[in-house]
Amino acid sequence: MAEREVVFRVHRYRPESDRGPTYQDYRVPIRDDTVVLDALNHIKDTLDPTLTFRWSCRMGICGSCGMNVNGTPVLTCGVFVKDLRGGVVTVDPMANFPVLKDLVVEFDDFMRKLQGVKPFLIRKEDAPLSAGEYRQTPEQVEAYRQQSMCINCMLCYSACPVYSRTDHFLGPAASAIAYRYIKDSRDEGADERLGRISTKTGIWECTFVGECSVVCPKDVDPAAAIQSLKVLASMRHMRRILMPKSASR
Amino acid sequence: MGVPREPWNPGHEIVRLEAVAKEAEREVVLEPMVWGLFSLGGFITAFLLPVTIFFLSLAVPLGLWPAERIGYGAFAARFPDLLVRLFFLVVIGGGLFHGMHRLRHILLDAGLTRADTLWAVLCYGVAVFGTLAAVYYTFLEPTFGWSLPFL
Amino acid sequence: MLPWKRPAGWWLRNPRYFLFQMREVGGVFAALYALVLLWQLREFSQGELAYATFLAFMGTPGMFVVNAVMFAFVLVHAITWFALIGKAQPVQLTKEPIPWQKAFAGNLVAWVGISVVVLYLIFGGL
Amino acid sequence: MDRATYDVVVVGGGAAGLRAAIAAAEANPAASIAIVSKVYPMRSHTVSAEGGTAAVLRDYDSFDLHCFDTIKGSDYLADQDAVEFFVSKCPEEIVQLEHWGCPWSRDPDGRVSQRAFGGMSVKRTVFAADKVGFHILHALFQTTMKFDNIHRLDEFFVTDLIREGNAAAGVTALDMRGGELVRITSKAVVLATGGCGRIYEFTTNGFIKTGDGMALAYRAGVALKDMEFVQFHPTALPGTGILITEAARGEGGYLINKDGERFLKRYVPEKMELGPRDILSRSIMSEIREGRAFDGPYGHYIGLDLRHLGEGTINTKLPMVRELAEKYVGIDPVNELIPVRPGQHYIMGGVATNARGETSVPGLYAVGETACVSINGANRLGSNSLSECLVFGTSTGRAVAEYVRKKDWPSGAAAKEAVLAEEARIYDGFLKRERGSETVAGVRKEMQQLMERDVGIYRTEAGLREACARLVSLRERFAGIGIADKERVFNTELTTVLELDYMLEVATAIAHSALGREESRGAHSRTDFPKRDDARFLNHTLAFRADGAPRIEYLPVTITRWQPAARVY
Repeated sequence: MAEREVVFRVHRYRPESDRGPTYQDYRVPIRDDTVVLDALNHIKDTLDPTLTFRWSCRMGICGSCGMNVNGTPVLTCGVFVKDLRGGVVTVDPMANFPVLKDLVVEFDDFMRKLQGVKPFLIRKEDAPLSAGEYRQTPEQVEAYRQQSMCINCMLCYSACPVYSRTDHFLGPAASAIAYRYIKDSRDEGADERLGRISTKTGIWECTFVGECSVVCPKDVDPAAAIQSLKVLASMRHMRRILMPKSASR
Repeated sequence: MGVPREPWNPGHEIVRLEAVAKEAEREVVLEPMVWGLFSLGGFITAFLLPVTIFFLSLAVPLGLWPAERIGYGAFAARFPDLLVRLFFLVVIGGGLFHGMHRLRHILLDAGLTRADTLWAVLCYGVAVFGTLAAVYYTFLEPTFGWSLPFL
Repeated sequence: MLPWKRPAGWWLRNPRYFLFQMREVGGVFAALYALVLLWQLREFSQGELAYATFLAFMGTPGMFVVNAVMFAFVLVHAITWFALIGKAQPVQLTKEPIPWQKAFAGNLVAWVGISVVVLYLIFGGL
Repeated sequence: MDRATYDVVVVGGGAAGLRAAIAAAEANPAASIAIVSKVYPMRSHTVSAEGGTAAVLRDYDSFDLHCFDTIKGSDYLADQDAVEFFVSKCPEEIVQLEHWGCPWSRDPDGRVSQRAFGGMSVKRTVFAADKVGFHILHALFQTTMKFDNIHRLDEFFVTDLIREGNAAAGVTALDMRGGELVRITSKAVVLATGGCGRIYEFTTNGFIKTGDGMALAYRAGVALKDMEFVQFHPTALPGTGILITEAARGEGGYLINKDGERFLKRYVPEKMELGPRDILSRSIMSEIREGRAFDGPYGHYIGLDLRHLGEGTINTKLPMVRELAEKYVGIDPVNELIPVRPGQHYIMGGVATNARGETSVPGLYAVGETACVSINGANRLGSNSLSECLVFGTSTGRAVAEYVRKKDWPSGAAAKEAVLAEEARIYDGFLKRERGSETVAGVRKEMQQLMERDVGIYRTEAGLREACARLVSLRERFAGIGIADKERVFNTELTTVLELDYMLEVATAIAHSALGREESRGAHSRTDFPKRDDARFLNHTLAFRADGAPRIEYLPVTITRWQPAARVY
């Protein structure tokens, strides 16, 4: 396979010595099957061991290696350098998060929000294990399968212009996961969760830009999930106004 | 954004469920309603407004229709029809609630987030006032003695 | 830890953000035209002369351009709306979810049909 | 030098660690439990497991059959009492995960589906399409959020165990984000850091699998058991080492050489593509050696053929296989062969424990791939490892919850000393080193190539002696590694050096264990001793850390009802 050199313009930020971010250029040999993460590892292993980024599975499932490449949030393990336009490849940390160092961001904010939507089955009564599994048909699995694919890679938050201005917005992934549990036929926590997401820190800020669904590497379609949640939350709200007695069921 | 790091506190990432539950108690009242109206308005404007603009404002100058089709006489002939009046009410109300909700979010998107309450009052105020005015002109305006058929 | 600042022209950075902003603006034009309609009703209620003056004003070339622009934006709104409602289906009516392209096509057909009905019933036939 | 105190510290946030944490939190609600992981738990490598998890759920199946398959698969090196315990507990773990929301694939009647897997006599493998590990990990991780007494310390890199008297009393760790070296005092420590696949050059394992927990226990004087048994998965993508799940064959895929022939008929005619992994990997190597493999930019490979399954089956049962093939090699398995070759996948050996996860150090537990109970013996059957994480995660969590109920708090004196010693070792020792003559990437690469060549699928005495000797010289060169990054916050250069330190430790145990076992059994294949030798080696290898070479001891295998027999498929 033929090799050629490509310039990588990489965001650097060293919290203990830098006042602000800078860019550093590296020339990296590229083959047809080199992905952006390979290039970063080449830099780390042979050119500059101080370059800092997260990665692990390099098969698009662990969600560690999300970065903004040429301005677009991607999993760097899944983007071939040959498919990128322009001579220089710019690598930034994901947008909308505090930067810890170089390409590493902090997203404890998401972890709090995830916990907030109660991402686990809620049952009025747990059946004993001896009773066996809860029955669920393949169609019932299909109802929430798409939203159950979220790998928490945070690309959607990086792409979301609403999150970038309103950090109390629940955001795409956490909403999609809430929807995943609401649509699960085994779950009985829909009312609780809809109450949670129908707050100031919930979903109402979303203007359906839709970019979260465009960048999602697992086709979770959080944008659609949020719209569906809005419909469900509005219906629940109307029900509570019209039938205050039955609303607390 | 950019919350300064707390002093080292193991487990500080964990939000206690009670705290989350407390937060969840404060459900918003306005948002589901205005969003519902925005949504409904979106359907109304998408399906009904293009043909309305075309008929009332573009077809005549383009020479597709004679001017009298939108003249006073034609309008006065159609307007007593309940369906026509309802149509105008729905298009005006839907357009206002839809468009004003979007205007509010455009203002927020432009970075004017601090004045959100002001924008909300202004935008939804215009929508409510405009819709009430539409009710007045379609059903209550006395000049021609229009009234609700059952009044 | 650097706080992230969104660049002011964020919505010009990629074509999808731009289309989103156009869609949002399209909605605002719907509200503007609603106000025009309201004005029209008001002038109508003032009698034949006031209504004629209104129509004359709306017929000027300048207002024609304004109306044409409003029409264009409302069209953008309508078409993006038809595309979006297919993507966000909270209620699944059929066994298999409908792909959004099909829903979009269905909406367009319905839109044309409804427009014809409106022309006939509201604006007095063709 | 901050500190924190918990009843239990679980090191590692994969399936085994999370399951142990939940079991401990349920069994002892008064106990505080910390999950200390060098990555966010949902990044743990459990996420990459694809095919499924085994359990006896149907009438056509039985505990005895699952036991027998597992024991035969292990080439009779598994402890049969442990296997019986394991098999009996699998079903309730499947149901438990189901109750926690895991989206298992279902039969039309709403029951959990099962598929065929290598070495299993019947359809026994529960699955969630082909993202089983992903769904298990996220279901467990999200379920931990229910528990007030489970705390998470995300991105804390554990550097050492703290001991008080003989017992475990916590860990020292690098808070990667804060850049501090901290002490975490506890009554008990559970090691659940997964395997050590990154010791090898061509592996399906993620970058984080560096044998940390094994090395920590090994340094604390606990034996590493059966480390010579390293599993090579038959089907990994050349170049990247991305795993193509065994479920691809379970659902009916073929392995094809360049003549278009299903060559397994010459090696495992009864089982064909559903033979055990060790035999399949060696069969592929034979095809390559005899010139019947395809030739590609990353060396020889053979073809995995799914074309006859049809697009429908591929999309519903193997969506991730299709996604990986399309995204990473540009091949659509609906129309084309997927190129595959064997790659390091799993290590049967690990920290010597019993079925309650207990090691020889009081208060120190190990579970999952880190541990060796042992149920996998010389070769693990596909889909037994996720079940292993769940079953022994539960038993270990309950055992540790019981232990901390009776155990007094450590005084903390040892912890203070330990953290000072670690600061000296890491900050003064490693971080202050100027650019040395060696780089961490250079030494790591040499170790990986060495292990691949001499301690890989086939082994000889000469190669193993060479490997043992060169690991000593690599250890010397390790001392010459310089560190360019002097910052304490998120210093991944520093942590990769610490990881390499762990890997060299574990690699040494693997090489010496392999040298001692002069027979071929399961995944351990000595060309100079091609036969299984029950007379000498129906024993577990125990490797103890010692000055110079590790001290090797042997421990008899526990046999209950299944007498060793020839292993023919």
